[in-house]
Amino acid sequence: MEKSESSTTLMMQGNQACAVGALAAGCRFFAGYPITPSSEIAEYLSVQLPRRGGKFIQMEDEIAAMGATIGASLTGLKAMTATSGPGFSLKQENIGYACMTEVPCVIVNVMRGGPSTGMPTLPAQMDVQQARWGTHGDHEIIVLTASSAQDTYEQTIRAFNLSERYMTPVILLLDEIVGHSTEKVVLPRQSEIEIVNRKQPEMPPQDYLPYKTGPDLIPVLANLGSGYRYNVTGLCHDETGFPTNDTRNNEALIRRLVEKIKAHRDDIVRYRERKLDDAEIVIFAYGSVARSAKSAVVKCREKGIRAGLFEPSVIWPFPVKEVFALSGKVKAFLVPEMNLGQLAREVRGAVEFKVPVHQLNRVDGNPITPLEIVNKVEEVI
Amino acid sequence: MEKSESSTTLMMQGNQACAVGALAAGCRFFAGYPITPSSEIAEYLSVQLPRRGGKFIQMEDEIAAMGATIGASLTGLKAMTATSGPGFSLKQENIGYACMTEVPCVIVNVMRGGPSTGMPTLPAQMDVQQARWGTHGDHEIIVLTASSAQDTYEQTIRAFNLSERYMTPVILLLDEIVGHSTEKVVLPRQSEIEIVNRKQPEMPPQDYLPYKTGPDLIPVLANLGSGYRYNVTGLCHDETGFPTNDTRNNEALIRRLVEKIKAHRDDIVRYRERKLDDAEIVIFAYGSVARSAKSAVVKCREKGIRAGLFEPSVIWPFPVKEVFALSGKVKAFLVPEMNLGQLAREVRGAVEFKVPVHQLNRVDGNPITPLEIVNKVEEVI
Amino acid sequence: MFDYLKYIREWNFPHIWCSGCGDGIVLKALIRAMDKLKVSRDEAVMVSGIGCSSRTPGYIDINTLHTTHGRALAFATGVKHAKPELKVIVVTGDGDCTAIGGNHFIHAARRNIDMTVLLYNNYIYGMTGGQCSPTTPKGYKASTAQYGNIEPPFNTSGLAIAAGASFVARTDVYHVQQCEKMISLALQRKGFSLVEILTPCPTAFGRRNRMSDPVVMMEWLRDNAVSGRKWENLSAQEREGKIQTGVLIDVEKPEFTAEYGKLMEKVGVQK
Amino acid sequence: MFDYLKYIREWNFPHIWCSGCGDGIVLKALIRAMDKLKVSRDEAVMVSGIGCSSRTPGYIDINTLHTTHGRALAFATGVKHAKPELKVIVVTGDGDCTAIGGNHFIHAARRNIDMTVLLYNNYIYGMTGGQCSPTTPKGYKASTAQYGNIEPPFNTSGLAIAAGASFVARTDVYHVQQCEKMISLALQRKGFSLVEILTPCPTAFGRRNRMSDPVVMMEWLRDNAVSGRKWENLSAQEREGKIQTGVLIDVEKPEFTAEYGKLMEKVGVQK
Amino acid sequence: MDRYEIRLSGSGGQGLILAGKILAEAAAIYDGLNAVQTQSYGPEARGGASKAEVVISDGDIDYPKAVELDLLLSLTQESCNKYSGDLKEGSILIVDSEAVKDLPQGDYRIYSLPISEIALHKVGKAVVTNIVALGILTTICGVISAEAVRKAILARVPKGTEELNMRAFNEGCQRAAELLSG
Amino acid sequence: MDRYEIRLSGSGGQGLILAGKILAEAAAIYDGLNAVQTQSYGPEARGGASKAEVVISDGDIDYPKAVELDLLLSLTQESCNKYSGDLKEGSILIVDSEAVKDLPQGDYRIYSLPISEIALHKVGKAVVTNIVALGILTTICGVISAEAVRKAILARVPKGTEELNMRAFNEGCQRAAELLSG
Amino acid sequence: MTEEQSASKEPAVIRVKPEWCKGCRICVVFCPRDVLEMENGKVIVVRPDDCIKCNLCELRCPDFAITVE
Amino acid sequence: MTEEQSASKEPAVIRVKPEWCKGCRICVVFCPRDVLEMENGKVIVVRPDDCIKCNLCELRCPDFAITVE
Ligand SMILES: Cc1ncc(C[n+]2csc(CCOP(=O)(O)OP(=O)(O)O)c2C)c(N)n1
Ligand SMILES: Cc1ncc(C[n+]2csc(CCOP(=O)(O)OP(=O)(O)O)c2C)c(N)n1
Ligand code: SF4
Ligand code: SF4
Ligand code: SF4
Ligand code: SF4
Ligand code: SF4
Ligand code: SF4
Ligand SMILES: [Mg+2]
Ligand SMILES: [Mg+2]
Repeated sequence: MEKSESSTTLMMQGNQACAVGALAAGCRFFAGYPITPSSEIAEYLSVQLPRRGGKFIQMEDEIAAMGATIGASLTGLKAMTATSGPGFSLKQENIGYACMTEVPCVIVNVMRGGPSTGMPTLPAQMDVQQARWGTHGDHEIIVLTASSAQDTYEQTIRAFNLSERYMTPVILLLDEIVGHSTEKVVLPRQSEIEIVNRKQPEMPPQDYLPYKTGPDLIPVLANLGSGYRYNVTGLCHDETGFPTNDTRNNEALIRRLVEKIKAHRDDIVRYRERKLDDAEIVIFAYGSVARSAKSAVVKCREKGIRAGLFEPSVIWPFPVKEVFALSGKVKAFLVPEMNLGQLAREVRGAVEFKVPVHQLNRVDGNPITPLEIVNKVEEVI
Repeated sequence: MEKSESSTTLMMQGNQACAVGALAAGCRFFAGYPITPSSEIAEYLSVQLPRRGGKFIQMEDEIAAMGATIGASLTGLKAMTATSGPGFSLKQENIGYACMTEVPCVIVNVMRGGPSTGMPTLPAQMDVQQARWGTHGDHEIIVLTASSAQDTYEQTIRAFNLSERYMTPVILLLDEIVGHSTEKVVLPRQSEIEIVNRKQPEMPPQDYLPYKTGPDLIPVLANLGSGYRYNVTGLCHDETGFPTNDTRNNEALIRRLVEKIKAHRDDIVRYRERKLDDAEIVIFAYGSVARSAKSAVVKCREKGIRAGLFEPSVIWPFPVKEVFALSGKVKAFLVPEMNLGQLAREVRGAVEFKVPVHQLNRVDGNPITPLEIVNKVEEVI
Repeated sequence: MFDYLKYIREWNFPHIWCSGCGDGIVLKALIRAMDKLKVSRDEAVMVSGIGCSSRTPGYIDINTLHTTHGRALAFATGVKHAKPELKVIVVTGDGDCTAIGGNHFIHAARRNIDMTVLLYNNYIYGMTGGQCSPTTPKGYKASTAQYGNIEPPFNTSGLAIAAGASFVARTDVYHVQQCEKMISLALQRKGFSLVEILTPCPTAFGRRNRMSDPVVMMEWLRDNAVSGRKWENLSAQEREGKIQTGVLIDVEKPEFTAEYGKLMEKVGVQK
Repeated sequence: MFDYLKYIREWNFPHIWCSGCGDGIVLKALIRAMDKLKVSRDEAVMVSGIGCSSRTPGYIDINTLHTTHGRALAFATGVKHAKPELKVIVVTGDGDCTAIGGNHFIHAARRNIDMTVLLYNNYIYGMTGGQCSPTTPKGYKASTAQYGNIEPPFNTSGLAIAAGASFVARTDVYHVQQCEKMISLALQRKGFSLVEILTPCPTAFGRRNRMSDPVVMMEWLRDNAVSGRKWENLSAQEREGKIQTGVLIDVEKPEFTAEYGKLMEKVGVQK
Repeated sequence: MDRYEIRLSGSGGQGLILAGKILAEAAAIYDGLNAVQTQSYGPEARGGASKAEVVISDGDIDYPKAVELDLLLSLTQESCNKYSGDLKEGSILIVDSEAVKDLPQGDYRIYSLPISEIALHKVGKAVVTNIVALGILTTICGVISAEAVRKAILARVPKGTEELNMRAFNEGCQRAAELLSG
Repeated sequence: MDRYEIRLSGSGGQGLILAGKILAEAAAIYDGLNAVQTQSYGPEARGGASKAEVVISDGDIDYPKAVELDLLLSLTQESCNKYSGDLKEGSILIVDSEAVKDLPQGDYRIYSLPISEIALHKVGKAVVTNIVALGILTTICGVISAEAVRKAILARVPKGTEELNMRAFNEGCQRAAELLSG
Repeated sequence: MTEEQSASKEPAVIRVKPEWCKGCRICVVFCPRDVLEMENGKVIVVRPDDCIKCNLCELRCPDFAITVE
Repeated sequence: MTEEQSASKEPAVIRVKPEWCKGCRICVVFCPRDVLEMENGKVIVVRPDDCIKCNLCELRCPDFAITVE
């Protein structure tokens, strides 16, 4: 539907908006394994992809789904997978492989309550640190989030764009509320959507070095079958793509993988703010909690409390600089989260303990209401 | 050999010391899947366990190894598994299950370079944050580390003890250098070793509630087959062990899982110090790097620099209080790590940014030498 | 009348299964079989994964272990190896056992470790709302195969035999006495014994395949599950679309925990 | 003389395999088969997991993908599904394919997705120094089975057949012409085609089992791998300890990417 | 209208999720308001949900779940008991008179109609109970236009059932109108 | 003795890891010193290592790897080229004269003996090359007692090969002694 | 195995637990003697005397909701 | 398939790449005409005239180290 050349307004579930956004971004491959509350993404794409010449496959498990996603991406298709906590845990080894081999792809995790099987149908934001640290070995990763169906649509497109630009897996963290709420989404014309496609080599094949990068630190990987024959490996490798035991090279490789994201953090980091200009207290909130926080800001203002909202749409790299900048201006932060303070610890670090960072945490599978936030603001201010 | 009733001195590899420590602690079950640089642990136990009436099994993969370890532990055997980065990633889902169901077991990760297959035979400390955050869902976990074969022997015993006491999986992080260095280990008499065995219910079966805890927040799980029939599930459950959708209960459960460890952090946290009394700079180091740091302290002192060493043997819960206590007394911290600063960020948080925390990082698979540490100390002091 | 009450966890009833779901029928057959064989409830351990069928442990009053999706056999292997005197019963779904759990399935069969596996084959992922499973027949619909499934299904029992299982039977919940008998035989065998039980999921499978009425699904089983002698007398053409039930293999092979026991004897257990 | 040089990545030679390791023999057979079939190097993709055998991609000058342990078939499925015009060749070890990768193995076979799988069966985990694998014969020694392995091995080819593979052959590196022929046949089949290749690992398997001399392992293959007609003429007793080689199954079945192609046609691809 | 919260409750299989989606779509797409529809799931998302919520507003809808209900529809006694406590002052409770015999007490108006009865005997099919309910609800609450709901129904129901569903909706509207005017 | 660093180098299969372990055990268990033995592995631990290190000290050994070698044993030209640069001033280099023809230059004493030759022809088995080397090394470096090394050898080698190994060790000791005195 | 098994002489006592009955109709449809019927979504016993105590309703009820004595 | 295949009239040119030869002896032992031998851990061609160009040494060398023309 996003193919028609005028913007359209439709009602859709967050999960569907994710799938529609993926198609708009150019996603033509999806490999998944069903899990609540993400399955609708797969279900929708299983219907739509074959109609668009794209490929859908339900794999035997999440590990396989991640592997197939990476394999497909190497042929040049934009590829995605979607899951929830338990499956996200299983994908970690291969997510690390995608980081190491610099294969773009998008991994959606619609978060539910954990640990373990936990609360399969109830929302949570408990996988936020896992998204950063879940795979073994030092690495850096881009993680986005969204708070509404519209936002999900947009962030999904952005996830693909960042992935293609920086040649790296990008994780999109939704929560069950966002994934399962049906609301209006305005789909722009396809021609109005900014689309990034990975670069392809321009030199003759014999001069091509897949992992040689310019100052942007980003490699150019040729699509499999395009005449550039090279090697991809999860072992430490040099510019040629072949494994090496040269330790100096290995240090350079791992540092480049990290730097490639850190160096571009200004291009990557995004957030939305509301009434931060004169705020005495900043509510730092993301995902569905940001919705409650928006209401809470309005209600606080009605009560004469100068509250503001900082809503990151990129969680990792963490917006350290932007949050720090606020620390001189405000009296306190409040971080309401459907976990026990996973990003509160980052906010605290970002403001270098200069202002108090309060927490409001729920881990019972219930959403945090605007009222709860207002009450907490009143309590701490 | 640790069975003979006098202390013995033997040369052993760190990995062997781990296996020997496990046997001394009462480990009678091991399920594993080979991976460098941890395989010697499995190999040694495959020989020793059948001789001690214990059970060894090589499973089809790491996920299965983790599952079998938990299953075995539920029968009452002390159980262990060992792996390295890629396998550690794969075990994450089931580690979360052990957290949720409160099944004691020990998971050893002999760290090598990553991400992905990375540097299979070279040391690293890159899985330190993963050990904390690797599984989905909010949880808390105990993670130990060791810096020599002797230390490995002792920390392995402690890992089992903490696991049995707190009814929780315990992770032991070694690095390839510690795992593969052969050195002297003094084995005390078996009777001198402190051994903790999990409690068993004392009430009649009909009164037994597996997940009802006293003020210590620790449940008593009956061994399977002992006449107490109960249910174990990774879903949120109540005191009876059956799944429930009661959100208040679920909040209480998840908070208890976290509090059970936090509340006992003073009993859990351990560290060794060297010359901290008058230190102007604290080197915070663990694993094989702590060995270099020890030399570095001596060398710094020779140069007139008042350096001291803080060597945590428990990484998680992080020794926040102890590190914070130093922040008033010293000029700076230096955290040398074979990663890009994974615990430096914790030290920084612990001292609340009050003193500078410097880093010295290597990710090339080479150890950090004493000289490098000394040079860095001179540079930053 | 059989007294189920003493075997079930009455306080958890009515169970969560949908109206007409066959899972309860299997549970009852299992209970009767255990009762007749006088299996000690204290020594019986049920291990399941995740799925509708895998919720069975909540309802039977023995030692019960509801683990992670696909991993029941791995946990069960740990339980049995650690304490061979326990009677281990694994309850798993077609997705749990043959999709995500496929590897543990073939390896447990290969090892021939002593346990009875009840594989509830309802041709679908019931719990998550009706996605394709590796047993969904070609052409049938599922929420991830809305144009009809293009993948061929496993012959799950055949796979278990090829992997090394020593006892394999197939049955269904319409033929409920056969179902009980197959479970009973499996419980008596020493080794990896699999009972694949065809069972209706009207909600997630039936609904999309013109069988949302549980009765229709039962009729389908009545008409298509063919056992023993009858099956042998069918021509290849007649077999088309029909499913063979009954004992498919029953051989003696060395069992894993017994072999390990021999090893311990050989090396001599030191105190 | 065959000119291997134009197919190999000469700069990575000599390869890392031990003296007498059979992996190089298979690589050469593959190269000859590809050459004779005129497989385009630009369109050929080799996907491997982790293991000694899985290091093959470093040495052959086609598109190569060295993935994670056990997952080669999952990655390969993504590659093939995404771009069916590519010729996908999977190189995997007995551990990689049948231990950690067992699930992907049976599912790729079930789907009958078009790829040629070369399973280097050396009965051991070579790369990690000689631990048991699911194909280590009972009684043989490994670093995790120092008293002799107590588990029965898989009949890997049989398992692939039961899972649905349309072409399965077994061969060995002593019978090197047969090896090349089996690979060549597999490359020509449309569907999941497996070639299980018995190959010596003198270092990790031979050393512990009185066959550290590569020559002795080759002799063992010469004497025990029996193909075609010869096998059929053996009595059950004579077959004891011997291994059947040659084509084990070769049938036509719908192939996955072709079926998906039909689905796309049916639903009508919109621009 | 600042925020109007509706909860549709009953047992799985009564088509309440679809009703919720239609209501939300009517408000958001055809009436130009904003609307968010949410639902709650069974154990792992399997069965039908027993409750669907729609929040409607002419401004942004931040918090998507219902907290203080403006309108509750209950097709079973159980759901009525469970949720009537969430009704705010001056709100509306619509119940199926055949199923809900035991009416709760509170500061809200109660409309009791034989909803499934109407579907089965007046319209002729039990499956349209949800659409009958929609007609009643639309008429009573007055927040969404009947025209919008009609369009939304036509856009959502299976081809070939349009007429049946229109009859069901109209029947619901009419019965509610009678009740209101009666 | 503060810290004495030994590196044994050659190609896989020459038994240098075992030699390293024996050396370390001799020092630590039988001579009452401290010792740490480390080694480096092939691709994923498969083949034999090409280098083993032993650090010996009468105090604690913190850093376990060799940085500045006191003694290097090289059984191949390649390993000699690769590692001789790590030798510190006044240190010792022992090479197999048959394999290492191209001797490096530096501030260290070089002892060149036909080690594998001695093993094969004097002792009669190529497999004891490592033990011959141990005899030579023990005699030349003087840090560990020959008695301790003998005990450690006997504790580590397979039953039935004790005599052979003792002969190899003694032969190594003798040849080194001759060289030193010669 | 035949569906109709030996019936004893005693009249059948068929007990239904309506709280657990989910109304699937399996017992009703496959009763060889049409003993049972549905009412308001629950099973009821309408012709107890026809019951041959074959027990199939009990064996096949997924909900532990009907027993025959 | 027979191990000894048709030999052409031209004398065989057997080339060894000693840098790649790992001395496994496979070519030596399984040469049907004893053409090859080991020296210092590498293969050498000692009786080239006996070679029947069956190519088996080339086919079986794991190290791409010997060719026959
Ligand atoms: C790791 C993981 N992946 C996915 C899921 C979601 N999930 C739960 S049950 C299930 C499938 C259930 O199907 P089956 O095993 O056939 O059982 P049934 O419900 O049909 O009885 C899935 C995919 C999960 N819980 N964990
Ligand atoms: C997840 C994971 N687990 C374990 C390993 C360690 N590992 C590397 S190769 C290998 C087995 C190799 O055996 P096989 O597949 O038979 O290949 P071979 O070396 O014998 O050719 C193992 C266990 C790994 N790299 N990753
Ligand atoms: S969804 Fe299917 S399998 Fe699950 S309880 Fe309902 S009918 Fe049974
Ligand atoms: S260890 Fe075995 S499989 Fe690996 S290269 Fe050596 S001989 Fe080959
Ligand atoms: S026992 Fe049940 S099924 Fe059999 S006749 Fe009586 S009522 Fe019918
Ligand atoms: S079979 Fe059981 S649940 Fe179904 S209608 Fe009969 S009594 Fe009720
Ligand atoms: S080709 Fe090779 S194997 Fe054959 S005879 Fe000549 S040297 Fe021998
Ligand atoms: S087969 Fe090859 S590697 Fe082996 S000895 Fe002959 S030439 Fe050398
Ligand atoms: Mg199922
Ligand atoms: Mg192998």
